[in-house]
Amino acid sequence: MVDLSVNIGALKLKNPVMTASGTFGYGEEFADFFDLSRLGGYIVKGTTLEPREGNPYPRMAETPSGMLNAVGLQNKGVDYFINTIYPRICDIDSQMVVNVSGAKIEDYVEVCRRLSSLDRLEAIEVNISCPNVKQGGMAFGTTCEGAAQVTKAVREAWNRTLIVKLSPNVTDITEIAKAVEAEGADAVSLINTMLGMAIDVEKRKPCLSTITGGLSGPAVRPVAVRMVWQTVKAVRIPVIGLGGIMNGRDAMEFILAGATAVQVGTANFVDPTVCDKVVSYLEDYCIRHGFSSISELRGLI
Amino acid sequence: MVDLSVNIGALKLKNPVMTASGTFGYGEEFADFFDLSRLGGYIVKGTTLEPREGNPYPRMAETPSGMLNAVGLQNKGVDYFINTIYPRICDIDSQMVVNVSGAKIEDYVEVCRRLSSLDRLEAIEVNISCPNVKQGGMAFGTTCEGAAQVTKAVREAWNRTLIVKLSPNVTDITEIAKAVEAEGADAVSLINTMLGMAIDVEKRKPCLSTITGGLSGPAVRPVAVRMVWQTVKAVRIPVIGLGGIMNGRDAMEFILAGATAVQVGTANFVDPTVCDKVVSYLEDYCIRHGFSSISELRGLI
Amino acid sequence: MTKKEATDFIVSECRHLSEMYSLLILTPADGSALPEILPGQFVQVKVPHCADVMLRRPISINNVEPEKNTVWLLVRRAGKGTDTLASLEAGEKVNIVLPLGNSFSMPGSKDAKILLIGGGVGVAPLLYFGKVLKQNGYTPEFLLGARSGKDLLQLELFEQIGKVHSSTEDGSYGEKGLVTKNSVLASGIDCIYCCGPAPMMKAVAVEARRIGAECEVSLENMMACGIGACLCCVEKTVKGNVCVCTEGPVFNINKLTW
Amino acid sequence: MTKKEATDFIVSECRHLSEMYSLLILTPADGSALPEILPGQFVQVKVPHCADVMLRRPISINNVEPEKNTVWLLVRRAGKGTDTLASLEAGEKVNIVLPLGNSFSMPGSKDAKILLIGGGVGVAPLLYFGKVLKQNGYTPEFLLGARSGKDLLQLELFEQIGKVHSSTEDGSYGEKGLVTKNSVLASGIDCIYCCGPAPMMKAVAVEARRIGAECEVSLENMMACGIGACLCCVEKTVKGNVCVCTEGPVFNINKLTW
Repeated sequence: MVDLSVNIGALKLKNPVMTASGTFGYGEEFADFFDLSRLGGYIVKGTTLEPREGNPYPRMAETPSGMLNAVGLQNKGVDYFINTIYPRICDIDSQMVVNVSGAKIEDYVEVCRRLSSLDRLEAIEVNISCPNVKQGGMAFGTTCEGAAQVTKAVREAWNRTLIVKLSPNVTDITEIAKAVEAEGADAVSLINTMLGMAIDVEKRKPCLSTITGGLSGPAVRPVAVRMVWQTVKAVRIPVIGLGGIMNGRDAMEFILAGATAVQVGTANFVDPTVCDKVVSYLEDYCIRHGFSSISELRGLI
Repeated sequence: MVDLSVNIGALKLKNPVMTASGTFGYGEEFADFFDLSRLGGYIVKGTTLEPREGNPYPRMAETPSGMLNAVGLQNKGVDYFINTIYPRICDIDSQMVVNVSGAKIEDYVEVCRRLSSLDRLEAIEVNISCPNVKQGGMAFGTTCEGAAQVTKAVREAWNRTLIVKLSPNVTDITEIAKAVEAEGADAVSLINTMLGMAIDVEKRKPCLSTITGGLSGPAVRPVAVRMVWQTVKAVRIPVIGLGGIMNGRDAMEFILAGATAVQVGTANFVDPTVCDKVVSYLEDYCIRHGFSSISELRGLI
Repeated sequence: MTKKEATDFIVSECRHLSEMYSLLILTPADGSALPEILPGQFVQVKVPHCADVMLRRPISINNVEPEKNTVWLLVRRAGKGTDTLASLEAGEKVNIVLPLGNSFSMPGSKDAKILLIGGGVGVAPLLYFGKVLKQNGYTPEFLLGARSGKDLLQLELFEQIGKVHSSTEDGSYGEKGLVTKNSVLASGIDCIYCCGPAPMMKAVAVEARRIGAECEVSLENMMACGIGACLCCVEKTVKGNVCVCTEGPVFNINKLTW
Repeated sequence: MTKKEATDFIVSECRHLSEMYSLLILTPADGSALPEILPGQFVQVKVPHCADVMLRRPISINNVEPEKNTVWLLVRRAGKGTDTLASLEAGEKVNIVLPLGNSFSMPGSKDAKILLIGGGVGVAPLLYFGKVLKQNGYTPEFLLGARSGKDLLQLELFEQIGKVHSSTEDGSYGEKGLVTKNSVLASGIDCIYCCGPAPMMKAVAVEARRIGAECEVSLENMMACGIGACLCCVEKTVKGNVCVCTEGPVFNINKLTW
């Protein structure tokens, strides 16, 4: 019997497989496809203080082994989440993590304050790396100062597990990771999407209404694995790896690079049952290679 | 009759299609496959002051819609190029550009000084963005100061067309572009490869001898197009676009984003005749859409 | 609501209707029974062995044959993904997520004058809906539009269900001109159901309002997940941006900002 | 040197030799004559319609039939790319860059005792080389190694060319053990030509030095371009790092740092 459990700060996961924010809705959208209790954790979509309409259509374009999106944090706001969505999903036998986004630091703080009332919510992921919002978002995530400010403020308002999601659109992601670690983050997750762009050459128009958007999918995986590997060596807190994980092999690539847990994102769009398969792969891999726990494989290159 | 000609500073190209350094050898490797005079220009592989053995095998790994390489600037040095290679290739009826690399600023300068003796060489591309060398390379390309220093020094030693090749592994590529423009660069080319990594999960070993390497191919194109689009708006000098151009459509994407010329790289490995096809596509596109010159399409989104 | 599933299907037949269109007839690979499928719903098809196509392709359901346990997909070649699907051969396996989306709503009264208006590949969901309407005692008529007569798809099948009116831009079949100018619209229509290119649906919406008919349209926005998770396929409505894949693809025009 | 070309070929036959190996027999799609191909050379094949496989796959030339204008490629299933190639069907089109690399060098004297040693898919180039040697009046013998008898490929074809010795790890065919322990090596060999897994070739090189035989090996380093442009397939030699695709794939062991 293989031990797949891992800890992210005080957060205990039955296995390292989580779902990336914005790619798994609120979990319930996938309940028809597999038993959600198979998940180590599920990160619900980016939640903001006020409701957000997001960006105009078109918001998506397919690119080689990837996709660009410019959803722009469409969500009904934290109060709607607390009153309407949370009660529907809080019984899922897996760790719920809410992704918190905002344009102003005060917004992040207020969202955390309100989420504190949810007794079954043990962790949040603070998104300082969304490329699709005009203010805030990535702006905080691309400087050590901005990243530190948000982390410091949120840390004071949230005493449970705090994960900070980092942007890959930086010269040295380890500097940002060290900055948020210094302000008390319990873990970092990386990478968020890479800022990209595509053009319809026949129409001579950008494919997205916002011109630029976030690139995700297997195309970015080599960059994500590299950043995880660098960050693991730079900080002492756990690193959650994501970016183009399409199957169990890809997830193992991040774990071998040093990730404590992983998030599956874009792959959920391609195969709604993929997370279930990733969990099975990790267990099989341990058996096949004679490891009794997934933790033994962490950083094993 | 469509006018495909473009100018990069004082350098006149019969068409915007060039070959990316390190992907086209010295041109002669492709002479069997198509008429090299079809090229707007060909950029010969990274040349250093002293001969370099490069990195150990394995130096390459295939990734989704891309490849990682860690060649590490293997070349026989500038003197060998001048005495042995240049005489063989200087008669190709297309613009030759030598890619200049180095570990120390003095090395860049000395290489330029020696290349000045080549009367048919009208332009060099200074590589401040190679991710596969320990010293120099990308180190210069990831800070405005480093990029400016190299450009300033090289500018004094080289009075013909000077192109500076930029790294995408930065927070804001437009700042680097402005820095090299301020020091007298005649053009910038972007993007060089993105720092990436891949792991063989069965062997639990990195795929490359150097662990990390440079990611190229269609996977990175959305990031490259975005950076070109941003840079074109930030500087007045011409921008040469590259990154995952696999066909004429992709090349047009860069031109519509504002690139004056393009470089075809990884695609040369997949189809040694691709550059010939790209030139034909651009001409056909202009005819099909009623443009009399390629310049009319530049930045037309 | 029927449980969604990701199931392997076998291509039992691929009919090439024209160089642009193919009809895929599929059945679950493991012989399991098809889930209940409502008219107007769609599927998400994983494109097999096709470089540069990662995301599934949404295809509306053209017909369901419960007796044969098959589902029909009308595929229009619009790019690499749909080209590959339209070129599949009998015996090949494809993974399909279904059933997705809402459905056309039944008309208020059995004697309502019902017109199903389709253009191009948009005729696909109308065949199945027309069949279901007829089975439920309604009397649907069809108005099919195309550039030219040879582009009119599945005519004989529509004629088996109800009266077929048509408009072609070159006048080579039926009335000359756009569907919105077809004389049948002056015959006192109560309910219109429309699927086709956006400009056509918008024109039909205007016409429906003019003649005071109820009108539902089926949208074809670009999608990634098809199950309401990615929020990429949104349409602006009176309620704000909503997912076409879950709140749609069928919308009453009064819900849209057209 | 023969002009290299990128040419579309048609699969005239794909023989599945085992679940691991297929033999592709190809001919230029436009009927043009094959270029001159030397034994030891290889081709770069573009893998058709295969997601996640962008780069060409280098395959050594197993045989050339000038009279039929066909070239043979022995494909071992080692991943998605080669799986797709090994599964091609007659009539399918593939783009191939050829001829690439150097070739085996002819032995000094006609009465030299020549041994061609192959392991696994490494036997591929030895079939064509053996045929050419025989045509030129040499008397090649073969030493083929495999895990087990059933893994020995194209035995009957090798036997038509010359005497075949063999070693299998499980002793199910020929001598039991590794090729380097085969008794034929004690029979006064003058020239050895070897292609197979690196560990085997290195062991053969040691053995060749011990018995004082000339020895050439054919390397199979990973490649991108195959024409000396990318510098990815380098092997460390006494002259430093050189491209296996242009200076090789065949090397005299004295040039290597083994």
